[in-house]
Amino acid sequence: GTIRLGHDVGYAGAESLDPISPSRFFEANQMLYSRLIRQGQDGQPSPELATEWSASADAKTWTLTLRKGVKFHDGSDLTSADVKYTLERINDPEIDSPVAAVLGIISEVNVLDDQRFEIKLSAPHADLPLLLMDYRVRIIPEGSGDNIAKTGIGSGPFMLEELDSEGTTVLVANPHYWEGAPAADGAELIGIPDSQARVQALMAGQVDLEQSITAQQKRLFQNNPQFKLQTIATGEWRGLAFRTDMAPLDDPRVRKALRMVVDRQEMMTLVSGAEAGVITCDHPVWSGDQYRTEIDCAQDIEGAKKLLAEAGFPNGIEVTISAADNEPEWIHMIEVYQQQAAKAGIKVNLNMVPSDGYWSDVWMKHPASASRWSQRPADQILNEAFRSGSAWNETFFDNPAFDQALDDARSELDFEQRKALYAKLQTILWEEGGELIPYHLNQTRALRSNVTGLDPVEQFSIRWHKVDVE
Amino acid sequence: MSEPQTMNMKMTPMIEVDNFTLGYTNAEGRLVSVLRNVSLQVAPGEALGLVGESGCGKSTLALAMMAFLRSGSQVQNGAIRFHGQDLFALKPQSLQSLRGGRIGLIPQNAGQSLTPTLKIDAQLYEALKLHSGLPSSQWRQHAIELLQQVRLPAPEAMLERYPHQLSGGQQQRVAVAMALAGEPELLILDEPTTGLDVTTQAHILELLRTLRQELGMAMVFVSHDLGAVARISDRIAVMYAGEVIELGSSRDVLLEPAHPYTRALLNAIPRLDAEGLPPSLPGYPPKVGSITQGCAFASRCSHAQPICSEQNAPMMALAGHQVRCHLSGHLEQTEAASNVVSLPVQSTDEPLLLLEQVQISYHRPGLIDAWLQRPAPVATVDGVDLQLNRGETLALVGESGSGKSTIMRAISGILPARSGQIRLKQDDLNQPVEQRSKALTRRVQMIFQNPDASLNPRHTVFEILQQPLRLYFGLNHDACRDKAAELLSLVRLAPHYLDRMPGQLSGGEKQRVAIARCFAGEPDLILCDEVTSALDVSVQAAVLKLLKELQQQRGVTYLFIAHDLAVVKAIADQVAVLYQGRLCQVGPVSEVFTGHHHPYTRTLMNAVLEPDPDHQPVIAGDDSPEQHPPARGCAYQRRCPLAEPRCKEQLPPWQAHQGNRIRCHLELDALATLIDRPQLIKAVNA
Amino acid sequence: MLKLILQRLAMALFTLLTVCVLVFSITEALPGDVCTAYLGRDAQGTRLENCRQARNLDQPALQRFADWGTGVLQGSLGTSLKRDKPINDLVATRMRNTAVLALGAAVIGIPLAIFLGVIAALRRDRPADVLISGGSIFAMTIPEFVTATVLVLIFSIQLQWFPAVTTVRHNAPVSELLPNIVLPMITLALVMMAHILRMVRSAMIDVMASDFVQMARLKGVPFWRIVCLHALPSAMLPTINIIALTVAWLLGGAVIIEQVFNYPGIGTLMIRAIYDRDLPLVQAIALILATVYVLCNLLADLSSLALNPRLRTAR
Amino acid sequence: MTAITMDMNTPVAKPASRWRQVWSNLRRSPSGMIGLSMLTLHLLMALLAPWLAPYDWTLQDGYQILQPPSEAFWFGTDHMGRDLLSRTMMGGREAITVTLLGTLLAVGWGGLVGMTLGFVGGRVDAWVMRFIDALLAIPWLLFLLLVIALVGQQTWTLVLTLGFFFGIAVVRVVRGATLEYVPRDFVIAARTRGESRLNIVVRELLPNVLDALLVEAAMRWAWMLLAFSSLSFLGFGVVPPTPDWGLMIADSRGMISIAPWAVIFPALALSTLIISINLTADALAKAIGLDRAKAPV
Ligand SMILES: Nc1ncnc2c1ncn2[C@@H]1O[C@H](COP(=O)(O)OP(=O)(O)OP(=O)(O)O)[C@@H](O)[C@H]1O
Ligand SMILES: Nc1ncnc2c1ncn2[C@@H]1O[C@H](COP(=O)(O)OP(=O)(O)OP(=O)(O)O)[C@@H](O)[C@H]1O
Ligand SMILES: [Mg+2]
Ligand SMILES: [Mg+2]
Ligand code: NI
Repeated sequence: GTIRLGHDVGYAGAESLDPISPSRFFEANQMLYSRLIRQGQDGQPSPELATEWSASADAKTWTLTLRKGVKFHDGSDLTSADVKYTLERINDPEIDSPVAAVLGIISEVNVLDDQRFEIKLSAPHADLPLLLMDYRVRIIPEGSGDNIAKTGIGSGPFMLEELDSEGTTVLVANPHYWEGAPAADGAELIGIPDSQARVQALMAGQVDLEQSITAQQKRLFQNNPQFKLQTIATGEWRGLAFRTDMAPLDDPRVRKALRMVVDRQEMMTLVSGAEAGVITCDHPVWSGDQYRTEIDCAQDIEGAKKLLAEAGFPNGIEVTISAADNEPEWIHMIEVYQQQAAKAGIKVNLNMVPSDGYWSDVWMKHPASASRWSQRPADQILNEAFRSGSAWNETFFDNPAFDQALDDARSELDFEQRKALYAKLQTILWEEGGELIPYHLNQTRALRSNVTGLDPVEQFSIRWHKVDVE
Repeated sequence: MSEPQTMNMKMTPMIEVDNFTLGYTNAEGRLVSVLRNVSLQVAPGEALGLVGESGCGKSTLALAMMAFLRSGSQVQNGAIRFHGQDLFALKPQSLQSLRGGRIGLIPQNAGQSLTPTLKIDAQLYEALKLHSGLPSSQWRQHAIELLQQVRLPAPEAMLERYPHQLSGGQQQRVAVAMALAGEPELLILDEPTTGLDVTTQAHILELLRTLRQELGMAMVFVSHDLGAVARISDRIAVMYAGEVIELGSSRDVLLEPAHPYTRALLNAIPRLDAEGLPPSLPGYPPKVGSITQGCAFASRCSHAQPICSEQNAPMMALAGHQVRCHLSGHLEQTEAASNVVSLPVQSTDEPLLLLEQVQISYHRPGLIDAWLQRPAPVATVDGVDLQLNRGETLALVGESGSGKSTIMRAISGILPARSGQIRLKQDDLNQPVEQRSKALTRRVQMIFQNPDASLNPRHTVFEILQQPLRLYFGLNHDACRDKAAELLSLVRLAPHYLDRMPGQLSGGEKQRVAIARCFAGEPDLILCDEVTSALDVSVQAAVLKLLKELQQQRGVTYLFIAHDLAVVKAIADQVAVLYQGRLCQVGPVSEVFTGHHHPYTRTLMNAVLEPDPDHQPVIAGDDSPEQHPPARGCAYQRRCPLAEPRCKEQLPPWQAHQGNRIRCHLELDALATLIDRPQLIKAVNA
Repeated sequence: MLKLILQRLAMALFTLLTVCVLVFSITEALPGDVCTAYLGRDAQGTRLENCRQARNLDQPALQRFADWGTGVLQGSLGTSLKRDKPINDLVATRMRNTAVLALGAAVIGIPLAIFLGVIAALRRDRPADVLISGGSIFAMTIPEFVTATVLVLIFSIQLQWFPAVTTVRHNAPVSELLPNIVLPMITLALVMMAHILRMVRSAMIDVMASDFVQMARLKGVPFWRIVCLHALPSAMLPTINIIALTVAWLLGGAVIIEQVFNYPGIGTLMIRAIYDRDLPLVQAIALILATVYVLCNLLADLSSLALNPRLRTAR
Repeated sequence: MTAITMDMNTPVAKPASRWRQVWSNLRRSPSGMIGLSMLTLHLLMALLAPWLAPYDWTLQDGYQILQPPSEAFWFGTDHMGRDLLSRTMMGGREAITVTLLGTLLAVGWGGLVGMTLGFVGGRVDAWVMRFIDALLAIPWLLFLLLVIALVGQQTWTLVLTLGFFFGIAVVRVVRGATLEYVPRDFVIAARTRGESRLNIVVRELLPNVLDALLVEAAMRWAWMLLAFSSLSFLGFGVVPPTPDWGLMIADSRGMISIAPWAVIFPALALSTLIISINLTADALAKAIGLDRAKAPV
């Protein structure tokens, strides 16, 4: 059969099949293209196009071997040259892709032969495979950059027939897919911007699958034999970012107090549902990540009051958080936070701002704002969001010890030691950080019962060639 | 119509109203009687006139004769029988074929009674289809015949028109034609000529008379105008407050009225052949439902006895007619002549208002007109020269659309004259009202035709009177109140009227308030635009008398617009006759009415109807109104029976005779002789 | 007559020009531009500058307005800043879809509304009228997203008669659109009908009380002939303009219906364009919808001209 | 007896004031009374809800999510475990405040401008009306969204925005109503008397246009409530956690098949309010003697 999926037309018709474009059409891209390395069922890097990889002793040079006999949709063979082209294109300043922020440490890619190539880094990195696992690092044929956005020629299980991101994008099965011909005949990606409309489409049998539904929507499908639900832990979170460079939040005690008052389980229950995610203590490393550390962060009203008093605010403080309705959870989260913080004498105000222009005019500008991050490996997220001077350091966190530990962790080749370093980083954030990250979200996927072959894994790990609709 | 004929027909009544009482549920939810114990009969071929003041139930009765009840009303008692058949017992089906078939209706306002979205032919064909049984192939032919019968010019062209493309008189004729399409035995006419021009009215009445002679239909003719009724009817029924109070042959009722009300009504009508103001009928008719006992007229009757307000008066037979009065037969004969009010004229020779070569136009050239250099259309009013002395009354007469109101607008400054001079003594009245000084606006005041429209319906009488007092004299609230009460007493209204809204006043009272407001400014000149046309005759006489008295007390000057020559004769010192915005004749009343006439003045005078069965109006050949004044020559050239070629080319000269100025090419003497030749109705105007 | 039409056209052009200037000024004054909206978190530094340069946003506002205006005069509505496609193509299919929806709703709704309005007027204050009028008030007061949601629940999810949302290619042929259109059309028709019905009802009551209807009765014209031939044309006169305004008004606000049903119409495009700060697109849509409004009015004027001989024929 | 004495002696009770008259007319219309009492109820509720609400309307309870109506929660609970009865009671406050103030503003400025235009006439009138036409030609939602994006969505900016926008249509209607009176004799009388323009507008025209204005206000109010709920639906209206019917409906509409109460009660509250306004407006128009078609714009 044909797999019918809804998607939110996030880029309003400007969806691009170029995997590294800022407006990448990832729902299509994951079916059209393949990565070098993908996430295995255990969350560890596992082979996709690359079958083997190894690092030099200083972790600055990596050598990878490509799978044999992989063909692109146009029939050409996949070789090291294509990989070199793809990786270099990512870092091309002309193209200015946001993915360069991930793979910027690659200084050089050398073709060794058709199947083998080496990657040289500008600084040591022990976890390069994790970076290559990024969902945007998809291999395209050499020289295809100028029209890849329209052709969608990759080596994935499906081939493009018609691109119409606001309407229906039609894909057909790639009979020459390296893992074997897909079970389904094709796929249709249907643009439905409104999330409630997507759910209704699923209920009315117009799509087969909805990737993420809210906790409340789960009830719609729970006792219905026509549907199945899958819940997958992910690294996605919604948080509240307080700027650490502005009084009174420049005092770490105040920051900690602000975060200690939260009853995370209650917040999760109310905002997203009782089993909607995994409690997290204000660090961004998610439960599936090998470097995750568990901390105890139960609600402590008395402790928070004490800290505030020490910091010179015995009568409590008032904070104003700016948010828009880009993410429905934000408002709910702040509403819950208002209620919880009040117990410790913290008055939380919600400053509702227009949703458009939010990222340019509010986020990282107002003293406190709501934020959202998708799943990233520990190293990537810690660097992107908390290193001083980083472009997206939304809390303006500036802690030399933290930055040092980040560098150390990257170049540490021993896994256990590396893990200890990452644990330290997470503890620093719990003690001193400026961001409230109450929990990492589970993704709940609803699908019709006649969909087969879909494993309960996060969406970038789905093996689309196995999926079929009866 | 000769008397014996009428008598014969009484044996077999065609329609019989038998002790008929009709009520409607009023605003308070009470059932009140609009018609009370009405009994009437109409024989085949007979014409019955139904007269009475506004609101006395004439239309209600007329509609009931077609078994039509207005919403909210119901039959309380009695019956109406058509050829012995109770109309209200008929099935809808048979009623439908009766209405518009054997009983036809000609409504008051044909303009509003013709469906505006259908062409004349469609409406005529519909009537033919429903009531004539003719095959559709003959409809057109028959429709043309009908239009010819009502003497409409160019019937084929008329068929293609929409109602709004016809003049009021033509619309009325179409309505007649439509009623004739069903070949009715009985024609009900509800004020078919009210609202029409004097001349048009005379034409329509003449048409109805001839039709009746030709077709021998019975008619019920409803009107408040005794003059019109006198022209048409064999018998007259006078109604008052829902009752028939006098019923008899036209001659008896008009010449020897028996009921005090009928007498008073007849007395209140101004006549061309009488001097001075007619006496007014005091008071107002009772409100519907307020009379439960006694004679409805008792409170206004100068002969009332105690019995009048205690017992209902029975219908009593008198020689030749019936009267509903306790005192019938005991009253002396008419005292008409003795009652005429005559007030001395107090005019001075001091000129107050001066109009010189005044030209007025509504046309405002737009940008496009200026750009294309389009010539402006002929001015609506042109070449008006008038002089009015302090304390005098000048009447402007003319048919509808002749520019009477337009001149008044120019004087009041709403529509400044395009050229010429208008002066109030030394002061310039050429500038628009917005630029005049307060003192000047105070000196010129206006009274309007329709008191309903000239009083702000949302103000109390006090607020209405307060406005000029505050504006001109800056009086405070209390002073205003005193002064306002004073003004009300001036117009004979009690001070408690101060808190009423216009909606709670009768027509005459409203007009009095309007007059009081006008006098609040202590003006020199008052412009009266048809101030009595909207009022009943009885009220009209009272208002005229009031105006005259006020003029004497205050020495004000009136510019008085009217189309009723009898009214003009009663009130004015000077008369100016206007046709198509051009003066035809100006002079003292006595001269204009008895001396030489301009042909148009003569036409107007001939068309006047008198409440006298022997009076016959003489009708000019053509009554079709004109669209624009002619660009050259005499204004009256197109309708003048005496027109000569030079009338089309040259503007006629003014000729004067004893202060009576006439604008005509013909010599005055020639006018006097030529004009008396009888003018006949042209059968069909081509 | 010709002068009248020319005059109306000149006025329409002036109106449209004013609309463009107004919308341009407001969008220009809005915080943020297409690049900040588009790049979101990436809207920083050279990336932002490049983006702005590529879209001529660095040019003075007047210049851009003039460019856009010249384009419009040459028949091109410009290029969408966000999608980088010619607006003509984008808008054409969307407009077609909305037109299909609106026409469908109008074709069902207007005659039905007129019919029910007439019935209600003739049965004034009797059960039929109370039912119809009450129903229409109720239909008027329910926000369209509630109506839409209920319809979807019943007809798509429970009965599965019609699709809950539209899932066709946005340039699909009309025949493919048709089954999708049923529910949005019913929703739109419901809202529209309620208004028109009430207007027809009160106009009809007035006309039925008029002199010429009374006269027609007194001429013995059968009841239904009076209603259809004598009264209805006059009753339609005051309603036509209001019907046109209603239709235009609803088209401008059909956004919510389109959003709930995922209908690829012009309304959802409009909302997106505002979110995206896609100024030429906002402008173009405003211009088009304003034109529709003006055309609806013009059409109404012409229909009243056809219905009202007073306007059509000089005396 | 003469006319004069007759007039003096007729006993007249001090006539009922016009508004008393209107009120007594209104009292006779059953639908109007139903509407009016429903409206009063809604207004009282909006006024007193904070004291009447059985629960704190922001209190979230993770154990009471989407409970059906029960003895404890008469209207059930929403997806955050909040008491829907309390929220429904509170949900009209913001909407009513904003739209009522907006209506007053709209009728105020629209009425004044409309009357002045109607009276002044000429070029000024023609040009301003062209501008008003252009404003009306902009799709209303586009206009509102743009302006709200421009000025933000605080209560007072919403009032200003809605008041301005809905006033545009009022201008047209009131101008039309005024034009009916301008050629009337009483206005001409005031002009020839030499009254100032302001005086004519305020003293002569306003009392007459007031009826139309009143009915207009009621109708605009109903429309504005609907528009406001549409804005809330699109996320441009009320700021949470303030409860609002439009927002509540939008939030729960996906749940309608499993938790219909979360949609039905706020929807019912909203539509009973609008119905009551409509019924009142209709009856009022009739009581005033103005049974006229509703103008949508
Ligand atoms: N629904 C109604 N049905 C019947 N009569 C009514 C109704 N409403 C009011 N009336 C009253 O009935 C009375 C008679 O009205 P009718 O029209 O018959 O008078 P009329 O003599 O024809 O007056 P006019 O000369 O003004 O035409 C009036 O006082 C009128 O106010
Ligand atoms: N506002 C106007 N614009 C253009 N022409 C007008 C206007 N008012 C009146 N006219 C025209 O001017 C002419 C004179 O009208 P006017 O009102 O002065 O007549 P009138 O003698 O007062 O008639 P009536 O007896 O009907 O009141 C008529 O032909 C009329 O059509
Ligand atoms: Mg009458
Ligand atoms: Mg006049
Ligand atoms: Ni007496």
